[in-house]
Amino acid sequence: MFHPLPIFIGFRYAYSRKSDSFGRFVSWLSMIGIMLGSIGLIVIMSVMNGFENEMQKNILQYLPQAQITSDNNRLLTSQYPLTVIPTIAQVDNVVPLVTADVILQSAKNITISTMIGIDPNEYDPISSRVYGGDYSSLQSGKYNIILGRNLADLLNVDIGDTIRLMVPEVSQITPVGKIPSQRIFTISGLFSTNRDIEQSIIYLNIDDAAKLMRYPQNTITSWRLYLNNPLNIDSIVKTKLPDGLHFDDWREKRGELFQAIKMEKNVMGLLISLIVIVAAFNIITSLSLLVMEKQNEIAILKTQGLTRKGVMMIFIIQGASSGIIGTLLGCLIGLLISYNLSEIMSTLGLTFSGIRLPSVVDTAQVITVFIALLMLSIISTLYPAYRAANTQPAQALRYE
Amino acid sequence: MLSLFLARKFRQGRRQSGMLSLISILSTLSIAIGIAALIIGLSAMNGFEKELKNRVLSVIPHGELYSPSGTLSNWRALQNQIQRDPHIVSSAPFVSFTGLIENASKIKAVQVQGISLLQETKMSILPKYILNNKWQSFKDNNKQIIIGIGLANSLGAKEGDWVTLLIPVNDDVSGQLKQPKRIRLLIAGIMDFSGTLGNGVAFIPLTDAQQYLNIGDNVTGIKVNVDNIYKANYIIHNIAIDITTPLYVTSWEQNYGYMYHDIQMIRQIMYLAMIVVIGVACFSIVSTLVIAVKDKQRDIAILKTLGATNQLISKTFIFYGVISGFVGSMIGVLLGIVISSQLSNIIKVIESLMGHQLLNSHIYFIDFLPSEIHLTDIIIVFCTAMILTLVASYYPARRACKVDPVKILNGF
Amino acid sequence: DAKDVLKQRLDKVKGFYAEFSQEVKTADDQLIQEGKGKLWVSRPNYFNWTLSEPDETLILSDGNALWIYTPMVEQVTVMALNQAVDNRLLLLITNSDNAVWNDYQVSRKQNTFTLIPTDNSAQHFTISVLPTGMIADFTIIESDGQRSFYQLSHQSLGKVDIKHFKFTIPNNVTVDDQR
Amino acid sequence: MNNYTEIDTKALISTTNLSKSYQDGKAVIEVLKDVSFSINPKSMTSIIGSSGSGKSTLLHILGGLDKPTSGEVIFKSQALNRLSEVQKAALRNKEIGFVYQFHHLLADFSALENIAMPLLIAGVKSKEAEQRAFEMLKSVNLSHRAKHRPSELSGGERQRIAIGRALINRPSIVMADEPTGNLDQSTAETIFELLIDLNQQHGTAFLVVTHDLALAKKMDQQYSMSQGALTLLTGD
Amino acid sequence: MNNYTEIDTKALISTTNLSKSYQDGKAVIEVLKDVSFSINPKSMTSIIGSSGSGKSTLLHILGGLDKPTSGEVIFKSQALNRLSEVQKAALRNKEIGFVYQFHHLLADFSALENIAMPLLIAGVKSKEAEQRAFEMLKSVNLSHRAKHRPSELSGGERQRIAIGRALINRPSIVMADEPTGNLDQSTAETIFELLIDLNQQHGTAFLVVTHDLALAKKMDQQYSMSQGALTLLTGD
Repeated sequence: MFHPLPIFIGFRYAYSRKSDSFGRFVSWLSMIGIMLGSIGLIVIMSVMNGFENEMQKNILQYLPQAQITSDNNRLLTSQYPLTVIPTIAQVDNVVPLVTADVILQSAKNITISTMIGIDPNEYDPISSRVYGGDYSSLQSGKYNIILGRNLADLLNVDIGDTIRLMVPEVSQITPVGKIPSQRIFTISGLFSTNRDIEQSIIYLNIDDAAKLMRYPQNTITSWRLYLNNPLNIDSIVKTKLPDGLHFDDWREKRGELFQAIKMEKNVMGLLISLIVIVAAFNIITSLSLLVMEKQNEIAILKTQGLTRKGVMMIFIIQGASSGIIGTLLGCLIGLLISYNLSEIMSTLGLTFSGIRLPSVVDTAQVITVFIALLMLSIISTLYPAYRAANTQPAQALRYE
Repeated sequence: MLSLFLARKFRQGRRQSGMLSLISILSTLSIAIGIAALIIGLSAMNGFEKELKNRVLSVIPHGELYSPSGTLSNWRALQNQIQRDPHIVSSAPFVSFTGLIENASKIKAVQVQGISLLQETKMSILPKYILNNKWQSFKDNNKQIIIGIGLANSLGAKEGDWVTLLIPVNDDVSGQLKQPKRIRLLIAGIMDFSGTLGNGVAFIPLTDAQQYLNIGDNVTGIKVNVDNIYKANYIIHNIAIDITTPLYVTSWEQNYGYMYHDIQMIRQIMYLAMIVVIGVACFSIVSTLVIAVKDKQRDIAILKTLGATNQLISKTFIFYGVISGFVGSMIGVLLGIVISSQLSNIIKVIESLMGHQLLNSHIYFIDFLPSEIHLTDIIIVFCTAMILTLVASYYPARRACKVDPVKILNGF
Repeated sequence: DAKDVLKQRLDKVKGFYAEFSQEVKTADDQLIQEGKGKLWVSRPNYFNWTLSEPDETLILSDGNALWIYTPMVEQVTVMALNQAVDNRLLLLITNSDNAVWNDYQVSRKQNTFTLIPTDNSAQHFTISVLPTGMIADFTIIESDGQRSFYQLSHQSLGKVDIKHFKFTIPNNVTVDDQR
Repeated sequence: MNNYTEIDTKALISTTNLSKSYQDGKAVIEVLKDVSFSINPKSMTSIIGSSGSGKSTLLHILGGLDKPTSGEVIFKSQALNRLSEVQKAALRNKEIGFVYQFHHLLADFSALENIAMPLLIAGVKSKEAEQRAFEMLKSVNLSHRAKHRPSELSGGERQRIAIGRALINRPSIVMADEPTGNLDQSTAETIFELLIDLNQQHGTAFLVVTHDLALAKKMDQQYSMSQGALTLLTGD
Repeated sequence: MNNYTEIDTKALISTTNLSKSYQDGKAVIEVLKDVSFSINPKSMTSIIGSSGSGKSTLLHILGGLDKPTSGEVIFKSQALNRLSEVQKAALRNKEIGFVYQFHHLLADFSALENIAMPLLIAGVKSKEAEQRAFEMLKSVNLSHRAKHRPSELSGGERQRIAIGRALINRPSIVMADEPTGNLDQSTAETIFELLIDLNQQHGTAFLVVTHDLALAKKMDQQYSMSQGALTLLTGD
């Protein structure tokens, strides 16, 4: 016996052994429904986060995430020195960059890639991935080049071989035709990350690259910004820049992939939310059953002066309790599954297009799912509780 | 059937307690939602699979046999030998190399396929996908090339424009890096493809390719189509084994297989999710039915006094549940069919509202949402729902028989 | 006809020296490149094109190979003369009985001659040659409408010393031999 | 308390030492105490007693709806407790009709359908069931009300439909529990006249439980019931 | 039909031309017809009438559980129809106790909890509610049954718990609808004695509706009710 009274009565109805076993079975059903819904939502969300995170780790980490450059895509470091760049939150580091699309031609094959001119004493994430040679071999004037393993296989070249680099956008028109700026480079190292990056970018010394681009003295293509979370690029790209400068960001080249992932996340989320909606309907129906069964008890309580609000509270608590427990359990199980999804998947022998399903839990998302489902389970108890409050005691008592 | 007649009348007469009519609508609705969503989902997956077959598998060869050294000289004899295998539907020689296509300042890497015009129509329905059917005017040594619409857009080129094809000159002897050969070609036709096909593949006549690579009459390899594409890998490997000249073998599964696998995977996930939805929907049928039994308690007692057996009463309430399940399923099926058949236009409307393309043509192999309704899907979904409703109606029907007429009738 | 008149005038000159200024505009008249330098030409196919602005580049034909030296990247590229990218204009100027002439129709307005390729896949040329054989200017028009206009000045006609057509490879310059 | 030892063979229904008690928490409540009596075919029997005296329980036991704690009910020389559930249901369908104080018609069905229900349950084709039901409607002169729902009928009309339903299968006996309890005096009279006619016309026996002494007196046999014990007042 | 025009100020409850009717299908059924009477504090009043004569409906209207179609109920000089839902609930909680023929105890709660419920509803701390409920259990001498559920009690015990519950909040009146209807003679007697003691002990007024003439006679005032009309038999 305890206060507040509605909780005392609500719990007694929901969980007392004596109460009709079928009523409890039905409220168990609605709890299971909500639980399945929340598990589904959380697991799907974390898998999608996992994909996004994997993409970010594998690709965005190496690609220039954001650049600041002028309208004709080149900057005079004297005119726009580092100091002119406003400090922006979430930007870890700013380094000079010379970059362009280049044609690589070997004895065997020809392909295109993106040239990244770097200063070896500055930090670049690729430095830890280079093998068979050394990142510091990219000294100015050496005309060395470091390729991705996959690109090297495609061009059928190895360390020490020479390949020709041509920059189609920088070519000289002469009476003898258009001659693209080109030079022979020797491969001084290879790097291994993932298939996509190994084909998309190659590394040169920044001065060699500038010469290849026929840049005048101390000119660079752009200032390269290292971001600690490239995914929320929107806020960064909005910062005010001195006029004549603008942002280029990774979305130009890789936006589509992330957009596809977001789209898949929404579609899956929609699918799973159907379970939640139907589970909410279930709470309504099972609670209505309970109200129907407790018609006499309600009448008796009303004769003892329990107000309509009191009756409503009893049934809201009772209905919501199965919803809340369902949501709680569901979120817990969902988190459990998401945290060790890969072990579960491998034990079950399931694979998704051959790769291991990554899963990353985003607490903010989990909390929103939790609160949304809580609200939903409470709202779905309102109708039956309202009906309970309106039962006519006189009518119910006469039947008995 | 008396029990059906009783069930129908009981369902119509549920005006008595407002609550009962609302929650029976809710439970019927939840079944409808589950079924409609499943049918739409499955039809979309069928659509994807059909498109994969029509757009991709009917254009790219099911498998390729090519020589490790790069060119095949005795390919005619080889083709005849391959053609004799019962599983091989059709075969054709092909030349394949990576090249760069340059148009003004834009340049894209592309996989160039030299195809024999005569044999191609046997192999694939590529001509069907060439816009304003320019396939007719695609002739040998006419400096012509056919590219995908994705590639055309990224190069800013259109049909009738001239582009430069850069071809690597691999002169094995001197091992020197020759100047890449530049050939100006006329875009003879645009292929209506997206995905890797539309952005990364170009077609030129076989003889032109041989001439550009100056490999004389040699070809890169033989491409084949098999009778059962899902066994392509297996069939082609067998053929390669009993051919004397050493051959490399690839099949469509290497670079498009993952798509097929994903489609099946998503189909299973969708089916599972929707079975859960229908299952939960049946939970609400159970509670609706129990309330209906309680609501009709008096009628049951009366029927018992009139000599109705327990069997009749339980059959009546099983029918009661099955009817609401049936109504829900029919609404779900109709809804599912209507939406699935209009799925592509609905998505187009959504895309115009959202402002960007749902299925990006660079990533997905199609840029529209296909949908194809299979009757088997509908039958399976419908039967699953009916079975689940039957199971859901069993318990309440048993409770209906337990109604003790004595307690109810003399309560007045 | 116009083609013979052009051929006849060009044959008058064994070789010449000139300073040139170059202007390249896109079809929509946007200036994309300009430069100055010196030009030596001598029949049958000697050619020395030294660009001084915007950056130093030398293109030299020693009769059978084409040398392209860009000091900025410390590299010289060597390729066979006939393999050179688009050397039709050079051939037309230096060799009037080369088969390439039949690929072109020539039309004339006073001293300005316009050469249009028969299968109009390659470039068009306009060249103004005085009756003395001295070339005043010439323009190369690409199929996408890009026009590169070369204005010659300080010409001196006659024999040109062979030393202009020899290239000695400076040390620590990489050779990219594409022959 | 008269106690028939030998079984009255020609009786329609006869009971011996019928008693019924049920557990209400700790206490055991005796509703019927050693009731033994018999009803002859075509007879009109009445039982008078206050509410809660066990009248309805007796009726339900005779109709096979309820089981006695001890004692036996013989219906046309068949012992009820030896019949299976299905046989008892068939008995109720063919041999016994029930009429209650509260009309107990099926709210979702029309008057005609209500009357035809016992026939449908017996498996009679709906065509024939409809005709016979319409005949019955005429005999309770309500043929103009065939399509109406019980909610659209007056109390008297509903009771007549209930009676029609009870008789439709030509049962050998109709058990009426306070048939006129809810009706005003005059309608009660007409209903009672109807019962008498139907008894003459179809030869159906009537066992009427009522607290209305006037109606009870008009029956061939009258019993009275109090605290679960049955005593014979008049008639053989 | 006595008709008090002026309102009896010192009366606990008084009603003027109270009537109630409801729609049953086409027919309109009048349950109460112009009922006017009053009950004095600490008085014992009884109403006799057959079942279905509107006794329960009258009780429910007096207790504010049901609304009359016309007429007024004055409870301690407060007109019920002017009270809000919450005030009427408070009135039922503090001023009126209900006892029914069927015990109407909460099956899921123990005897003690059932008795304490009105206190809990009134917001009394659970500790104090438990003590007062235990006191009441003693006064209905069932203290040994505190932990038991209603299903484990006999009919008489359950009725005594129900009465205990009705009195726990020291209401000014207890309305009993056939309190002894389900009980055998002797238990009914003891229950009635209990009502008398509690009336003397706590001064609670009792309005008892019964069809048991013997019990009704022992009250100060007796009324009789038939077809919805109330007539005074004895008492002032």
